[in-house]
Amino acid sequence: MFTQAQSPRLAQRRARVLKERAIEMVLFLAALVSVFTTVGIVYILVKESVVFFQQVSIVAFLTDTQWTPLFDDQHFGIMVLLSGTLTSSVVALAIAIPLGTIIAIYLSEFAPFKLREIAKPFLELLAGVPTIVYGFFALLFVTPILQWFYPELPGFNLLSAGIVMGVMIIPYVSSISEDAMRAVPMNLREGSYAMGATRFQTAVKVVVPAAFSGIASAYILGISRAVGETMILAVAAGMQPNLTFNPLEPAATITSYIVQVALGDLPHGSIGYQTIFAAGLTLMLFTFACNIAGHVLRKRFRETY
Amino acid sequence: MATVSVASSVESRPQPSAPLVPKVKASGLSFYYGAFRALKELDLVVHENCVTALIGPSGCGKSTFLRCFNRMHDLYPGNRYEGEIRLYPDDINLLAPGVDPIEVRMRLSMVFQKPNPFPKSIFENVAYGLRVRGERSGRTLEGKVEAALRDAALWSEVKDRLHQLAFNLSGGQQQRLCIARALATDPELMLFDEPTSSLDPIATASIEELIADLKKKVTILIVTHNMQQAARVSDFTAYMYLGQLIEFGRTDELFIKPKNKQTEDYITGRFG
Amino acid sequence: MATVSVASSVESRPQPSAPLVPKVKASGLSFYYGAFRALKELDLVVHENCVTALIGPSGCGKSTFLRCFNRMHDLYPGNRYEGEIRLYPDDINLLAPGVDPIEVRMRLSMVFQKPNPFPKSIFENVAYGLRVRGERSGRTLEGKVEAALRDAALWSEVKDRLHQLAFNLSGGQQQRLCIARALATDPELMLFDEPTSSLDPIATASIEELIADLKKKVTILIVTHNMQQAARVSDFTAYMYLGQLIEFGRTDELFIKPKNKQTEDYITGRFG
Amino acid sequence: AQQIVKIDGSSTVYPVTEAVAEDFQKAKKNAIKVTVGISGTGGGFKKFCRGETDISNASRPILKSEMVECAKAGIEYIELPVAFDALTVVINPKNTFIKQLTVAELKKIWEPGAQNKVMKWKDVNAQWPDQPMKLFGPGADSGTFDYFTEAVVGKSKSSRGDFTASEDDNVLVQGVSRDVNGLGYFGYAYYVENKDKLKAVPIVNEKGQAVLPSLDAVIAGTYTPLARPIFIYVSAKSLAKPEVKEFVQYYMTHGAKLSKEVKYVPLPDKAYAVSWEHVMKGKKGTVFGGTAEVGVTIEELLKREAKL
Amino acid sequence: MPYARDLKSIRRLIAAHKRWDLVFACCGVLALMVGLLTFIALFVDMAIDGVPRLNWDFFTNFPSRHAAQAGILSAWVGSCLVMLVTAFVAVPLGVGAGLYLEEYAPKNWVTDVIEINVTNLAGVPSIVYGLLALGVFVYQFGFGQSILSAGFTLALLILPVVIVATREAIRSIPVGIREAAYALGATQWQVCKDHIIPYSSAGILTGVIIGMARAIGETAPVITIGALTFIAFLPPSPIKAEPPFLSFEWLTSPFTVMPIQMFNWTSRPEAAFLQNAAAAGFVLVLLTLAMNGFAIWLRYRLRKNIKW
Ligand SMILES: Nc1ncnc2c1ncn2[C@@H]1O[C@H](COP(=O)(O)OP(=O)(O)OP(=O)(O)O)[C@@H](O)[C@H]1O
Ligand SMILES: Nc1ncnc2c1ncn2[C@@H]1O[C@H](COP(=O)(O)OP(=O)(O)OP(=O)(O)O)[C@@H](O)[C@H]1O
Ligand SMILES: [Mg+2]
Ligand SMILES: [Mg+2]
Repeated sequence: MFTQAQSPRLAQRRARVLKERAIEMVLFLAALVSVFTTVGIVYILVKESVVFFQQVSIVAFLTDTQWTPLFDDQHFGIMVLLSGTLTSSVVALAIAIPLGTIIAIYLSEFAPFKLREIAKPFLELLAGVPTIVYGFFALLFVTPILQWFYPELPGFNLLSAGIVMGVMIIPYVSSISEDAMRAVPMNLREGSYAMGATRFQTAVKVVVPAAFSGIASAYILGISRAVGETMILAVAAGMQPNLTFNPLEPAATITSYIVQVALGDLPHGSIGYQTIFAAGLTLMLFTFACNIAGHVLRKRFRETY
Repeated sequence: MATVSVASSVESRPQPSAPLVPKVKASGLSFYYGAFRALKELDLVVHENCVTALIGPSGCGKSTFLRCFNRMHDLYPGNRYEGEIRLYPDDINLLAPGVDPIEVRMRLSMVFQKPNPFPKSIFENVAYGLRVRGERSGRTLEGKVEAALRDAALWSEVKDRLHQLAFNLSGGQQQRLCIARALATDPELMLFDEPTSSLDPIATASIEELIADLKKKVTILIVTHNMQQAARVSDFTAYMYLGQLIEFGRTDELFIKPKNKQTEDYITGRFG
Repeated sequence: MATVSVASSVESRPQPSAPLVPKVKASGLSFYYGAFRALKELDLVVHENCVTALIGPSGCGKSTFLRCFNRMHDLYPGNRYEGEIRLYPDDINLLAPGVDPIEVRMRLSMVFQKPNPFPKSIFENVAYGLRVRGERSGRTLEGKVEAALRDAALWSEVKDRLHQLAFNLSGGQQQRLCIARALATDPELMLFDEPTSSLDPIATASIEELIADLKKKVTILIVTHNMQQAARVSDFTAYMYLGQLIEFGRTDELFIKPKNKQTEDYITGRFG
Repeated sequence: AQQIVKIDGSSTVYPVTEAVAEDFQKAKKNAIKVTVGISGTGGGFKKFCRGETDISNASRPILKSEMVECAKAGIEYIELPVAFDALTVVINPKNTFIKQLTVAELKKIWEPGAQNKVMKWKDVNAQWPDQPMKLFGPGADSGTFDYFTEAVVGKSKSSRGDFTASEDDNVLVQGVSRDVNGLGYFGYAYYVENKDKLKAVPIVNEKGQAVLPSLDAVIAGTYTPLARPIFIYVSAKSLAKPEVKEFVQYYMTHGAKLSKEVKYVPLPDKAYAVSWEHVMKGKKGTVFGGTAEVGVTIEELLKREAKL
Repeated sequence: MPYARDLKSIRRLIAAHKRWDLVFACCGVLALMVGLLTFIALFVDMAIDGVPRLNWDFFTNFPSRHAAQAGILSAWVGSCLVMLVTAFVAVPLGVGAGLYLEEYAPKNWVTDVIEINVTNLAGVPSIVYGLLALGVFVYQFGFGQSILSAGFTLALLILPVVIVATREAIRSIPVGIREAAYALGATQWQVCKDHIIPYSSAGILTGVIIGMARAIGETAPVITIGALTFIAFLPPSPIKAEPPFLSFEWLTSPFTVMPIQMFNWTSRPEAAFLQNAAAAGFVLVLLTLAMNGFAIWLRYRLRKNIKW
């Protein structure tokens, strides 16, 4: 009697397996979209950059100290833009990482439950404000305040852009770090408290080390955000290609250069147009390196509670 | 006949001999998780240098009770104590609002159900409590860590890898490490919450032995769901049910002649 | 004397009377979590309309063994079976690569340690297995759901709130709901993995009663860490230790006269 | 189905075209839709020469390379001057030592060789103070930048690179108004709107007169060489579409009024009439020959247009 | 008995330690204040400038050269339509990808690559997405500078956010539920469809909303693909009176979005436009606030309702 039942059952099963396979395939394709996106980005950037690097040697690109691709006297020293990007990022991170970490520790270990529930989403709003709004905020609000303390400060400078950027990045750092700290099992904390430790001791000596890998990824994301931020810098940092590591000066960054040119929409094929892809590629490689470093770090310090 | 299960281990044990001095005494202790009353007017005396076991079916409030002693419940909002727990010889009420929970925890230490070593080296794990108490001298630390590890019967196994991560130890070793960590600070009372429930029989046996040894130095209150274990290691046993202390007495008496019908039902496995 | 703990419940039970017909038979069953061999060459026969209990200390592989029957391990990567489990009367090897695990699960159902109702209504919870089997007709569904709930002794308690969320039930009710859910699909074999370990004594008693009733309809394999429970509910008991089947036999025989020293040690509470 | 006039190009011409577009749509009761984008003169021509837009805003005449590109795609165009813009050199109101600037001085400040050399005011003129200059200017992608470099340095796109550049002239206004040592240049309209925050510098023309930018000065032809015409280029193909033609007609009839309204210097009425005639007659091409020229006055422009 | 019994020194020690607790708690509150005060300063600053401009007309008027008449109708409609496309693309893709990675993906290098890739994409600067979109959507696929291009671009931009949120939400479903469903004989897809997706939907929705709140304020990539600035009409309506009632013409329509409109206004010479910009910014921030607020509420409800 079992054999009788078998053949319709078998057919049913084949149909089911087929359907399952098809669905899996569709979902797999959805997951692949992210890979296609990366491939697309790399393809676009590399395609145009290749043409660019046929005309500009990589050595010159990396060592020249001037960046004037749109001028009569053309120079293509990416270091100039990179210095602006790095300086503004360092300023931003100098704000975001300490403040973000302190906030994360405070919210996860110190704050009363209610405050945490309110403060965290409120902070996340900071990440939701359009960056162009921040740009004008930096230019029209923060810079004058800074000038009040330090009158020599030029109207456009990396400092105020960096500070505002830092504030914008705080929630990325604090939110993810806080999640990581909250994921530290309560029994670790209880272990520490049971030894007579205070909150601060528990937080710093037990919770932070245990959540290290999560905190590291928060930092990495913060770095990528800082490096990739565009509009704040375009508005408030003064797009001046200036090889400087002094945050008190105006400077152009890779991203602000890209929007500037993108706004101008130089003719396709001109070397000026291709510079944005070379610059974009540099940026992409930089963030990519950061993320890989973060991935390795996370693998190495993977929590094993 | 394999049926004489619990009594066999009780009968063969030596009786506590020294005169009994109370170490802690809970009286009229109730505890509330928010509106839920998890403990109902408990009274219990724990005698110095004795092992007192708390048994009872799951959810009866054993852990809740144990955690009152070192004010673990203070860590979470909405919890409320009623009644008192007095610590002797000082005769202070551990639950009094004026008493700092940190101070309480510095005197009473706790070992948890699941081993919870810190993500640090073995050495640092044991030294943690000392550092928290302000000990800086490397010499002293080393000495105390070694002594604690020896007391926890772990020294020989880890002496060559004190600076490796504690996570690399086996479950039983981790649990002994946690005991060493608690021991290092010379606690007056040690609280164990089902310390062997996540361990294999061999590790369990080693921990039980350890507890038997430790009671010479320190008073012990232990929660267990394993009646055989309670019978093996404890001098006194308290049986709890639904947040109430149903029966308390010498372990041998309680297991062989429980006064209470509920206790008897539980011990004979009629439920739980 | 409260010491005759296990045997008392065994002796009073009626013996399985009907002739024994094998329902499933594991032979040479080994199981690997990646490189870790959790089960070592097990052989076991489960007889039709009997309750077979698996006992053993924590970590001995009871759950692992149970989960082999309905191929639960297929859900996770890196797991590997060796040997076979034959299902009768068809005499197919459940573990054969050509056998679809979904088909296996449609014939064998499982109840877990912690009640795990879906966050759906009570009705939908019980109906889910039927819906998965393609049942559309509301009439049929209602009938079957009611029957299953009755069999699980839950009908009277929930019949007025079939469309409320299952989460609102108490733990014991939830567990009976999970049993009803499993019953609704008319399984040939039911697997229980410590179904009462998270329940209070009263809920436990009701589940045990239920199991005793159910065996008229369905074959049952149950994992428990509670020897008394095994003694109360099962016809056959298998004692496992470290991934091996140490002893298997009629429950009365195994508890009163274990053949194996290890089994005896475990049953008498010398460890575990 | 939809009647859309697509316009893109210079941000300098944008305000004029936008004003025309707005009024035109209202006049047509929204039956015809007009879109105006900003992607710079160069960018505008790129799209124009691909046939993506009907009209291109340009703050400079079309260049050779762009003519080639358009020719390749078979796009023919009609060049229509729509107004004049006076590039205005501005300084901070607190700056007291600059009374006027000659082209030579501007060149000294802005030429590429000045980079890292002419960093302080006294490097330009020994009598000026020993203070660092802070320079502001439009992005190197803009027609304003091209024109200014051509007019001052003598070569298009030839400029020092170490100045604060922005596509957004308000950002430049902010920069100069906040910095005592600031100097910048941009379109006249931005100066007019920010007179209270900025000071315009009179520019010495060939005749040696120091002239402040103003409507009159531009019309009189004395504000040289920083006055420049701005244009729209209409695709000949698109002119076949009635909506485009209507739009251009509207532009030519109302251009004067509207460009004045948005603070540009309107051409004389005659000029718009001539332009409309060109459209009607389909006179294609440019009167500039694909090179950038500076100092073309209204009068000259009219003469050239007439000859086309 | 050095540590435990010397009560006095213990108390002193605890007091010293607790001082650190206090210091740190103050630092924490201060740090929080920095964040919150910045936000409040920003918000108030914008409100002061912008709120007087907020009236009904501001939402129902098209942009205009007269600051007082200018409104954000085309901008907010554009933003809404772009968001619609973004949601339609990002949700299925993101949920599909998250589902695949959590429920289906075998442990192999392909999965690893996808996973690293998703984290990496989360860190890619938005401007780079703009470049991708310009090359791929605008020119390669020929979508042009349309709502479709913008929607796709922003969808890719928020895809990592949606994927991560989906995975988080799925991960919070206990294995017990999954196993229960499998044990009843459900296939993988049935488990996903009947359990995983419904139970994680609130979490997914939260992620989607947060992603959208980010996308709606994005300027750089939309500028790169060339959103228009002056557009005084609405895209064709998606709903028609006659069958088939739905029209997709709007997908290819030119568009502008809120941040672009704001960007445009900030670069106008007239100060009155800066107020418009502030008003538009205020609306934008309110919008993101509302979206985030909704997400928070959702998360809160989710936590309250389903307690595993
Ligand atoms: N954080 C909490 N909030 C509310 N109720 C709680 C909490 N923790 C425990 N309970 C409840 O308090 C009662 C006692 O719990 P407790 O954990 O003390 O039991 P237990 O005897 O230790 O059980 P087990 O043997 O399972 O560990 C139980 O009913 C439990 O549901
Ligand atoms: N997913 C897994 N991967 C690797 N090892 C596992 C896994 N699950 C269980 N094990 C190991 O397999 C062995 C048997 O585990 P199992 O859960 O079957 O024990 P058990 O008898 O059910 O114990 P308990 O009474 O605690 O439920 C244990 O050593 C356990 O550590
Ligand atoms: Mg407990
Ligand atoms: Mg198990």
